[in-house]
Amino acid sequence: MAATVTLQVYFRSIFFTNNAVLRSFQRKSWRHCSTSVNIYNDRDPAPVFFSENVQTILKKITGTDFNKVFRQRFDEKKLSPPEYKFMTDEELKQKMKNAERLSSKILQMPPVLKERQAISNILSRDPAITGFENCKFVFTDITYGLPDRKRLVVVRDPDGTLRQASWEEAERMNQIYNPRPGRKLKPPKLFQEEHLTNVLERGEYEFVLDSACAQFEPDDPEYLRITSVVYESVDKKRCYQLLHSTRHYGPLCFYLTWNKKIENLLISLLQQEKLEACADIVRLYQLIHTDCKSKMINVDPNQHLELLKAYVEHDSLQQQQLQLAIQAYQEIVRERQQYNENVKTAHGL
Amino acid sequence: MFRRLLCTFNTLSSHTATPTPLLRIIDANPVRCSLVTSTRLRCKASEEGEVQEERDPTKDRSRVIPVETSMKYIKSEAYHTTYGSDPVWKIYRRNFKGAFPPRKTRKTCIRAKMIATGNPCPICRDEYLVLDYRNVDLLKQFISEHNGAILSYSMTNICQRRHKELQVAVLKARDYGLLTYDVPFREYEYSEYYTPSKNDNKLTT
Amino acid sequence: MNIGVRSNLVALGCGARLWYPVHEAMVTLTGSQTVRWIKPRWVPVAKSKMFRIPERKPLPLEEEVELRCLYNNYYMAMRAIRRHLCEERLRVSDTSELAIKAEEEQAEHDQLMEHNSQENLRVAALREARIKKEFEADLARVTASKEKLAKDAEKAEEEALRIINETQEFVKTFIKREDFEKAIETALANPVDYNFAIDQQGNIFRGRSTRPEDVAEEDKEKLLFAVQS
Amino acid sequence: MPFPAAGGARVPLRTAKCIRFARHGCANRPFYHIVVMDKKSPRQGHVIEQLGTWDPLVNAHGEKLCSINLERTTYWISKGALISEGCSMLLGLAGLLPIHPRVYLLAWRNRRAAAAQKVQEKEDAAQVEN
Repeated sequence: MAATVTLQVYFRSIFFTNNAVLRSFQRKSWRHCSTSVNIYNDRDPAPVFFSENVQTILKKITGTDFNKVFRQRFDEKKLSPPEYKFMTDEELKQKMKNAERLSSKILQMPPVLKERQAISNILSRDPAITGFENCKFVFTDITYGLPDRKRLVVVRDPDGTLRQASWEEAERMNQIYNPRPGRKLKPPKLFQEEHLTNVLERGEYEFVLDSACAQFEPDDPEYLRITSVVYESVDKKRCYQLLHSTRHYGPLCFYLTWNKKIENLLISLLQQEKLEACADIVRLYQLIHTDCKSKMINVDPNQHLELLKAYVEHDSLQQQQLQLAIQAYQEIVRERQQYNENVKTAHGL
Repeated sequence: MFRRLLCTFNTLSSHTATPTPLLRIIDANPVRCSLVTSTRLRCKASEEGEVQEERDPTKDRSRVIPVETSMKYIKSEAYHTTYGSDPVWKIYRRNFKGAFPPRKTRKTCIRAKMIATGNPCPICRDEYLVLDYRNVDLLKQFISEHNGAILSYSMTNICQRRHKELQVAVLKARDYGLLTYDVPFREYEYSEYYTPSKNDNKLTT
Repeated sequence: MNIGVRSNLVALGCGARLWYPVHEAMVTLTGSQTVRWIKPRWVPVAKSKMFRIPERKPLPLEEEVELRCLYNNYYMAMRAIRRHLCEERLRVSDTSELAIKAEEEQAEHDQLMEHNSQENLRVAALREARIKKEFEADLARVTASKEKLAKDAEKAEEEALRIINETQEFVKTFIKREDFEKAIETALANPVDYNFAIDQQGNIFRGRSTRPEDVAEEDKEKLLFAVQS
Repeated sequence: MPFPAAGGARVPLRTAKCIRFARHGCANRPFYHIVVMDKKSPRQGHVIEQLGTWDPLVNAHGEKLCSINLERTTYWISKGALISEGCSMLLGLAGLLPIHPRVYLLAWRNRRAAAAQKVQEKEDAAQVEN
C-alpha cells in the first residue's frame, strides 16, 4: 500500500509541472467578459434534453459519489444515531441497490426548458361592471388533486375583462393556497445582483441552484437568468468539481454544450484524466449540434482520444489550448508507461 | 372612588406641561398615597440631575454599536484573548435556584438601556457583540454544525429578546445568502413540463 | 351631536349608575364622554318602534325597469345552469373515473367473494375428511379401549377367582374354634425351629442345635447363589 | 371521490342548503369562508362543507383574493343548493355564473356618483377661480 502511495505522489509531481505550464498559458487568454446571460430562446431545448440518449449521457457524466450524495444535510432535521449491522451478501447487495435507487432520485436533474410565453387569454369581457370595484379580483380553483401548473387562476380586472392570470400571479396564488416547502412568496434577496455575485464568489453554487429550483419554476425567465449566471461563473472559475455528482451537473454540461463553451470543461476533465467523460461530452455535443462536422467522420465511439481529436480539429473554437491539453495528457500517459517499464526492469521481471 | 380623584389630578397636572407629574400614585392603597406630600416630590425632581452621572459605564447600554465595529471586534485580538476559539456562549454559567434550570431564560437583560441583572447573558454582557444578519461570524457560533439548526436558548443561555433577534438575524442572513443551508429537495414531475410526442424521439436519435 | 341620541352620561362621582353594563368610557374631569346608544339584545323592542316598517327608497323608474329585466335574465340563466350542471353530474357520475373505479372495485370485490366461496368449499371438504378420519380414529380408540377394559375385567375376574381359591385352600388350614385346644397341643408337640446356619460352602444347617456333622452329605441344602457359582 | 373539506355537519336530505359566506377573521378584519350549510342554521353554524375563501381586503398588489373549489361548487349547485347574494356576485365575477344584476346596479351607481363628484369638483374649482 505504501508503495502505491509514494508512486502516486511521484506522478502527481510530474503531473503538476505540465499542469502549471498549461495553466500559465491559459491565463494570457483569459477573457474578462462579464457573465453573459443567454437563455434558451432560439431553439426549444426540452425535446433534446429529455431525449433518451442525452439523458443517459448526462446521468453517466454526473456520476454517483455516495459520500457527496448522502452527505450530512443542513436542513434542521433531527439526527438519528448511526446504525451498524452485520449483513449477508444478499442483504448488502439489496442495500446497495436501494442506495442506488435513492441516489438516482436525489440526483434527479431539474428540467431544462425554453423561456415560457406570457399568457394572454381573455375569457370574457363585461365593460358594464367598470366602477363596481377599483381593484382586481383573483379567483383560484382549489379543486383537490390538481398539479400546480394545471390549476386555473383567473383575474377580473377593474374594466371588467376576465383573463387568465399571468405566470407570476398564478405562482403567487399557488404559494398562498398551496405553499411548497423552501419557497417564499417574495423571491429571496439572494437572487438580486449584488448578493448573487458575492455568494458566487464564495463558491456556494449548489446552494444557489437548489434555492433557485425550490423558488422558481424551471421555465421561469428569472430561473433561467440565475442558472446561466451561475453556470457562467462556474465555467469561468473552472470549479466543475464542486457540482460533480450533484443534480445540477447534467444541466451545467447541457448548458455549456448548448452554447458551445465546452473547452474549459474538456481541459479540466483531461487534467483529471477522465477521458470517458470527455468522450461523453463530445458525443453530447454531436447530439445537440447535429450539423457539426466531426459527426461526419465516423470514429469508432469507444476510442475516446480519437473522438476528442476529431472534435478538436473540426468544431472546437479554441483549438490550441485543447491540443496543448491533449499533448500534455499523452505525455503524462507515455511517461507513466515508461516509468512502469523502468520499475519492471528495475525489479528484473 | 378616591383613587379616581387622584388619578384625574395626576392627568390634569400633566396637562400643565410640568416635565415630571407633581403627584404620582405609588401604591394601590388609597389611604397611604394621600400622605404623598409635595415636599417629597420637590426633592425627587432635584435628585434627577445627579442620578444621570452615576450611571455605571460597564452596565450602560445606551450606545448603539454599528455592525462594522462589531465585525471588526470579532476578528480583533481582544476578542480572541477573551473567548479564544470557543463560541461566545461557551464560558457562561447561568445561575438559577434549585437543581433544574427554568425552561425559558430571562425575558431581557437590558432594561431602560441599563444591564438590569448581575449575570447578563453571553451577548448582553459584551457590548460589542451585535446580532445582525451581516455579522455572519457571530451568527455561525449559534448554529449547530450538525444539522444547521439554530441552537436553543437552553444551550446558549441567551435571553429571550436576544434569541428572537438571533432568529431574525439568521433568517435574514439566509435570505441574503450570507448563511448557506440545505434547501428542501424539490421533486420534479417531468410529465408536467414536457410530453414527449412521437416525432420528437426520431429527431434526436 | 343631535340631542336625540340618548347619551349615556357617566358623570363623575354622581351616584346614578345605570342598572345595565355599558362600555367603560374614558373619563375626563373636564366633560362627560358621550357614548353612542346601543340597544342591548335582551331589551324588548321599544313601543314606538313596534310596528315600524322601513319604507323602501323609491327607485327611479328606468332603473327599476332595467333591473327587473336584468333579474329576469339572470334567474333564467341560473335555472338553465342548474339543469345543465345536474345533467352533467348524472352523465359524469356513471362515466367518471370515480364510477369506473367503483366498478373496478365492485368487480374485484365480486371476484374476491367468489374466490372466497371456493376457498370455503375447499376448506369444508378438507374439514369433512378430517372429521371423518377423526371419527374413525375415535371409534377405533373406543373399541380398543372397550376391549382393553373387557380384558382387564377378565383379568381382574381371574385374579379374583385365583385369590378366592387360594383363600379357600388357606381357609382349610385355619384352626376352628372347637379344635382349638387340639391345635395348641400339636403345636406344642412338634415345635418348629426356624433357626438355621450356613457355612462357607453355602450349606444350610436348619435347627438351632444341629451340627454340620449330624447332617448327612446327601441331604445338605445349598444356598441359592452357592448353587449358581 | 376526492376528500371534500367536509365541515362534519350532518347532510340532511330534505332541507334547503345554501352556499354563503361564513365570517371568520376578527373585529375590523373580515375574512369569509364560502361554505355550504343548512339555510336555517346560524351564520357561524355547523358547516356541511367549505368550498373556498374570500378576502374582502385589498392586498399589496391591489388584488382581492378568492379561492373556489369549482368541482365541489358545481356539485352542490347541481344538487340544488341556493346561493346567497354575495356569493352569487362573487361567482359571477369569477365567471362560473353570469354576472349578478346587483353588480351592474352598484357599478352604475358608482359611475354616476363619480361623475357627479367630478362635476362638483369642476364647480368648486370654478368658484375658487372667480
